[in-house]
Amino acid sequence: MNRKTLAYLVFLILLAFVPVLGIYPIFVMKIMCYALFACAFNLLLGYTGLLSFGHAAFLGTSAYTLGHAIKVWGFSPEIAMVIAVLASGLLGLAIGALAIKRSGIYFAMITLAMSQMVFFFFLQAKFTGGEDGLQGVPRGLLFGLVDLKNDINLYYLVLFIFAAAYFLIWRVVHSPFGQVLKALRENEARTISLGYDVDRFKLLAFVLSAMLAGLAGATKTLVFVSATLSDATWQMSGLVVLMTLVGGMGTLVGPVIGAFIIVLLENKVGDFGAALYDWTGVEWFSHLGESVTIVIGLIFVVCVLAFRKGIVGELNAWFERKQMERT
Amino acid sequence: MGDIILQTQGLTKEFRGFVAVNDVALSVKRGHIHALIGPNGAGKTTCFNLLTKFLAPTRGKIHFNGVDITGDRPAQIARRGIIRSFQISAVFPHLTVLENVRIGLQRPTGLSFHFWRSERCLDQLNERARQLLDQVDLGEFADTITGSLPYGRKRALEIATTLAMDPELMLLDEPTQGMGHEDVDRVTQLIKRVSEGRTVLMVEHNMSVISKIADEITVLARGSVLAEGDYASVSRNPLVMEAYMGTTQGELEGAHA
Amino acid sequence: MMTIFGIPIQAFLGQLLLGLVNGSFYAILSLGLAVIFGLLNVINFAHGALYMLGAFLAWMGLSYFGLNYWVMLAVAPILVGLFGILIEKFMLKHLYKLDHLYGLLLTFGITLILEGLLRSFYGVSGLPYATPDALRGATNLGFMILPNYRAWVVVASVVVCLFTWFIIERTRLGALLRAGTENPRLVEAFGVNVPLMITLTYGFGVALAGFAGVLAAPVLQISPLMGSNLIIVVFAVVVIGGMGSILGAIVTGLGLGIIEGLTKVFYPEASSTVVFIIMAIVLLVRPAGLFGKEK
Amino acid sequence: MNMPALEISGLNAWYGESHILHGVDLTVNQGEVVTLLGRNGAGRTTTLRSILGLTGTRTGSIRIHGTESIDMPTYKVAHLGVGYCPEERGIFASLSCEENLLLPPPVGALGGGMSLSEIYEMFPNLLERKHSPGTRLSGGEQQMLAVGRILRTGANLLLLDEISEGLAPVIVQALARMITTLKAKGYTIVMVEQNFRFAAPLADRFYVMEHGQIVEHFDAGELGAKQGVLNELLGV
Amino acid sequence: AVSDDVIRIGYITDMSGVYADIDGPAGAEAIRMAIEDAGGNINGKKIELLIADNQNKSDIATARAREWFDQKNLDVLIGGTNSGVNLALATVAAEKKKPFISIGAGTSDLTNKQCTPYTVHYAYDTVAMARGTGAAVVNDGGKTWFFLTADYAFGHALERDTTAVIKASGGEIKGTVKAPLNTADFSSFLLQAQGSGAQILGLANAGGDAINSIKAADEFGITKTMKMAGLLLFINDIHALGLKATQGMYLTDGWYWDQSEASRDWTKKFVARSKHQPSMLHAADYSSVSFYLKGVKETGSDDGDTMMKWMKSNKVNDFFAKEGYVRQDGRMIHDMYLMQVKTPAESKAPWDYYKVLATLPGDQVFTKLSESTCSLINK
Ligand SMILES: Nc1ncnc2c1ncn2[C@@H]1O[C@H](COP(=O)(O)OP(=O)(O)OP(=O)(O)O)[C@@H](O)[C@H]1O
Ligand SMILES: Nc1ncnc2c1ncn2[C@@H]1O[C@H](COP(=O)(O)OP(=O)(O)OP(=O)(O)O)[C@@H](O)[C@H]1O
Ligand SMILES: [Mg+2]
Ligand SMILES: [Mg+2]
Repeated sequence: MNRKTLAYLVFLILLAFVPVLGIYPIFVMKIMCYALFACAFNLLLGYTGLLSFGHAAFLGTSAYTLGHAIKVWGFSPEIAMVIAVLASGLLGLAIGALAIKRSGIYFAMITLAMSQMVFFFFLQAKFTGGEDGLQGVPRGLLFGLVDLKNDINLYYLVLFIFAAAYFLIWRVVHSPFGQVLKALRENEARTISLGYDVDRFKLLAFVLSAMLAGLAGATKTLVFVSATLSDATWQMSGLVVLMTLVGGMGTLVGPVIGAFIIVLLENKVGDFGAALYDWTGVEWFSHLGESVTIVIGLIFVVCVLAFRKGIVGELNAWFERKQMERT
Repeated sequence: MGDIILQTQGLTKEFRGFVAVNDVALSVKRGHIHALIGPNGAGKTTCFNLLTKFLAPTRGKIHFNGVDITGDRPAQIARRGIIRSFQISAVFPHLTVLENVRIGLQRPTGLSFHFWRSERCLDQLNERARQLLDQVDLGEFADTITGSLPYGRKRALEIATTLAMDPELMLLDEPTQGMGHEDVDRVTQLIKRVSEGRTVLMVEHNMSVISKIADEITVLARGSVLAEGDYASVSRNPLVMEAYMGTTQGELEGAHA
Repeated sequence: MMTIFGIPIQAFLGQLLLGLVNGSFYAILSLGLAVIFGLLNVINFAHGALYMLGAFLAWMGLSYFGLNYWVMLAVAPILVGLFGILIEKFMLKHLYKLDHLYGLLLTFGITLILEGLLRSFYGVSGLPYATPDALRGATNLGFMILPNYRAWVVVASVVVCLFTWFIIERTRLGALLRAGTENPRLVEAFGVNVPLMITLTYGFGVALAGFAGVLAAPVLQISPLMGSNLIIVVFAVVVIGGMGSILGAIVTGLGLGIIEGLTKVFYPEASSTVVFIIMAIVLLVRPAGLFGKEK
Repeated sequence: MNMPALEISGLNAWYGESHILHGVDLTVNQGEVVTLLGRNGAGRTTTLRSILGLTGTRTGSIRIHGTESIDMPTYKVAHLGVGYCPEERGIFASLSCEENLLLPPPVGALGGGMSLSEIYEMFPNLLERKHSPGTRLSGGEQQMLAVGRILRTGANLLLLDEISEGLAPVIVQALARMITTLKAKGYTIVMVEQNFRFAAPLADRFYVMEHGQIVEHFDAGELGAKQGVLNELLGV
Repeated sequence: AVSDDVIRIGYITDMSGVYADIDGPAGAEAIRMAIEDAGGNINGKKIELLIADNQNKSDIATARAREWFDQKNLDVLIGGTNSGVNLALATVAAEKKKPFISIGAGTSDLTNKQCTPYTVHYAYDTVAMARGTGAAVVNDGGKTWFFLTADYAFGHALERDTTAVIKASGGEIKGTVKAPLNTADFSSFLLQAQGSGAQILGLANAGGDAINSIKAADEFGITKTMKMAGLLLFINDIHALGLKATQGMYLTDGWYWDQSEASRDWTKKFVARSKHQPSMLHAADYSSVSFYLKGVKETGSDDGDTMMKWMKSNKVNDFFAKEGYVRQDGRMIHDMYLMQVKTPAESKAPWDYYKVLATLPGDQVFTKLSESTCSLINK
């Protein structure tokens, strides 16, 4: 336990030094946004056992809301941030209320369908600019003082948001509420028989997850000064499932690692391909860059078939086995 | 009427036309240990599922303390003080034994929606939890992960968790099923002990258990009530012997003569 | 001239008929999903991709081997079915013990791979597929000019749906299937090779998707993305119908096709979302779906 | 033909975590009728189910006509010539009475099996209700259906779980006659029975179970001698 | 002076998605061609090309662009397809004060609302496409129109711009129906179009939607009673649909491989190396990069402002554009062409698809400076 907190601190300090170390801050910020998104999703899948296949809806909603709030309504970033998160929270409430009427696969299908509906809304709505998206969102001054146009300032804001949200999720998981969620995931019938109105717990978890996903979306918009449809597509919903799966669902760090890997893959798969091509000489690899979806699909299949615990999960299992051997 | 805690009228459940529970009129006296027996597939578990609203009855009414609870949702039933255990052990395997019981204790505290609080605020419940665990002699296992407990212990833990809700009426589905002798005896004693000041309705196959602790017995067969009464009368009822114990003294002789 | 809701009755009938055409596709696809779900408890996300694969096979058959529409109408579903059997035998099989969600995730991954592959070979602007000569031209129904091919689509799919319904509700094989959905262990105890039965069922279910694909080839541009747009709507259809009866899947499919068609007339902007809206309403009033069985 | 039809040794079986059978040993010779007695929950049904691999994990040895079947998938076991009539009858709701009857495929080890007409002859009620959904039948009719449908398959080792339960005396007598005929035809039969009066005259040998073990074992002849034990084990 | 002695060209486009065919990998090939034809280096300064797939996601594209500018000190950015991505890239380039040449984007916002001093919009835009077709078709006798519009910003823009010129040139709009993106079956909309009794069916949509609607139109024999006008169609779309379905259709294009001797020569070379028939975008990729490199040669510098100044004060003269010039607002003005799709009979060779009906003078088809909403214009 104590070692864990220490590890977290070290990691945090490392992140704090990123700009100094000359690592490319925008890239790290992007990873943090997706990591937050994945963590939010994992709160639902990993700790409540609900597979939402429509989380992109929340990412998109807050992304657009923030953009609109700053660009059109002229709010300052922090206020816009709050508005955006609330927006996705409300959407979460609506979709959640519908979806939790069914469980398991149906839940997944319903969330998927609802998010598709949201997608079409964004596509047709005037303020989103359709396929052009919402462009050139000014980052503005945080609390009227800190100029976010400066990547470094923005970086520390994002880092703070990420750390805070991560802490919140940790807190939720280790709270009385989190206890009930755990129980609910392990044995729903028993939890009901102990007098818990599980639907209300599921809904709250859903809304929390939606708001955190929203936070990720809003932050992302600040970083890339634009909100586009791709944030709201079902492919994006699938991507976040994958991030969580790869990293290890039901673990706190898992989604972060998963996000890191997938984002890296998305940006660099071409380079990987080239490298593989040089190394193996297999012609196909050189086109890898043009077939990200195939790679993602493959990872999906492999994870589901052979690697369900995900990286962190497998590591934990491995350590436990080591423990066993020692004792 | 005051001493009847649970009463059902014409309780019926059909699955796609197949009648699992058929026009059952059950009345459980306050403070009794009431046993529900019957062959496999007689409808005992289904009855439990109806009483706790895990299944919606096709027909019939359920009264608890004179109140009609037929329309309640499962969670409401539980909050009224009707808590059940399951035929196939129902614990939370990845939680520690202590946490299992705490889930039970936690609900009335109203902390359950506080996602911003540390779970340490639940430590106040530990003392009570340990008491309950001691009651079922699980004290020394408090901090082990439940999944690794032997089966018998799990059933005991289940009872402890049920007790944590301080139920007025406990429904136990085959608490001794799949246990070795010594476990059976321990659990039997346990039920006897915890039944003080409560009412217990239990499904049980093991006659020795029933004969030891049941005040009242209802025999189900093919979904309908076959007989009711205390152990002595029920076990002497020829109908019951026919359907359940299989045969009666007299006929045993007849058979080989 | 007589009118309904402000549009001439002729046009109205025409639109109904067109809705029916799209409904036929929904029907076949949701039927396939229902059959698979019944026995495997898997929601087959790859259904859309396999529908797309069917269309592509039709095209390949024609352009590489000169096999005409009618041949491929028979061959493509078989190939898709075989492909499905491989998927079941080598992948899905290992997931039954686990949470059903993994089945969904696996088939999702397969979808991405299939789309990606076809995309990297054939691009995305899509390929044209000529209407078979026998079905060229159009018939004047008085109230509209209906291309013969569209008529054929309705006929073909209704026939296939009824055929499937007949197989499942009226034959011994179907009896085994229904029994299997109720109590697989007991059926196995009678000496029926249930695992094999499951494999074949999946094969058949996806073959239906393949068939729908071939049917769609002349109507739509054959493109790697044609499946993924459709499948989500079909999911909504399934939620609305509820995984209850075979007939339920068919009726819901056709019905929603028609509703969608009418939306295209009265409020086109909503035609892509109307199905989802209906889904929301149904969930509110009848969570188990219109034909749903479970409590 | 002197090889036992069924030979179980050291059989353990679990349902999930609950350990139900603790080392069951029993042997049934060709053409014998053997009855399993025991209190409720003693583990007799579980014994039959585990022969077909319908329980959770199982260990030990089960030889059917000499073939070791402990590791076989369920559907293969059936094809060794086993017919199973489950306690809960397992009538399929979505199938009509006749469909239910025709459902099990032939596993003809002994070849043939009864024809549909023979079966209707034995259970006239089924003929009348043949088109109504399986579970709309009365308990008794369902029981007949459950027995009838395995007679068609030509299985020659029948596992019957409480077939007499809930049936009117006339039917029970019919069943008794049926079992005698089957026995004459050379079928091997394992019955789980509560109804001692029904079982006693039919069985060649008896096994008594208690808490998942065989605690007693005797021939029809010793019935009188063993009476005391029986009263104590089964009785009140 | 040339920064760090290398001239770095970055090219970000959709390599694998819906637009991969009209630009994509072949576009990269076109740029390489331009670099080689420039000799691979300029006065000994090496020319380097960086390529990235935008996966149609702005965040991926901008992240890549920023990285290139910040770390690989990129000198010029070429934007391939996807308007959204291009708008995002324009802001990045402006922030870094480097030229951004947008090729594949249709949106006219690049040179209006969201114009920057560093953007050059090189090949075409929706306004030009719309006006070209609209005006020409009306003059050709197509007076009454019915619009089938993709129900999002892009479609609305196309419809709006076309409607304007149609009205201006004395045509009338009989009606319009808005179809959601990715509608699979357009038949119902087409029946409505037919019901309207208009002469011309204006397709204010693109890609898969355009293709599927044309296909259905052919199937329902709409083409017997109405002529179709595609407002944003590329030659690849025509190829995908085949001439049977598209014959007689009007559309506007910025370049056609068979329009001149020079074009034919270039096409031969291009097809030889890329195994891909060129669209207007491929030609523009080549032309724009050549134009830029010419500038570097003349100024001997790859400094952003120097190059912007040069590009805005010199003319483009090659097989792609005659007397083309880059306007204050960044719009590259060049002639466009009204095409009509040949009948299968008329088509002699593969990809012999178009009859060039008219040349549309650049200063008329593109947004006029007077109408432009770009802040850079000193009115
Ligand atoms: N969900 C269901 N659908 C259909 N039939 C059911 C369902 N649940 C139970 N049954 C049937 O109802 C009858 C009664 O089942 P139940 O579980 O109540 O028996 P039981 O008395 O608890 O038997 P056991 O002692 O083995 O637990 C059985 O025949 C069973 O097959
Ligand atoms: N599906 C199941 N899961 C868990 N335990 C079970 C299950 N079915 C039966 N049991 C338990 O296994 C034990 C033996 O059951 P079994 O059905 O073999 O008893 P039996 O000898 O057939 O008696 P009867 O059939 O008369 O009830 C009982 O304690 C019963 O509760
Ligand atoms: Mg039970
Ligand atoms: Mg039994």
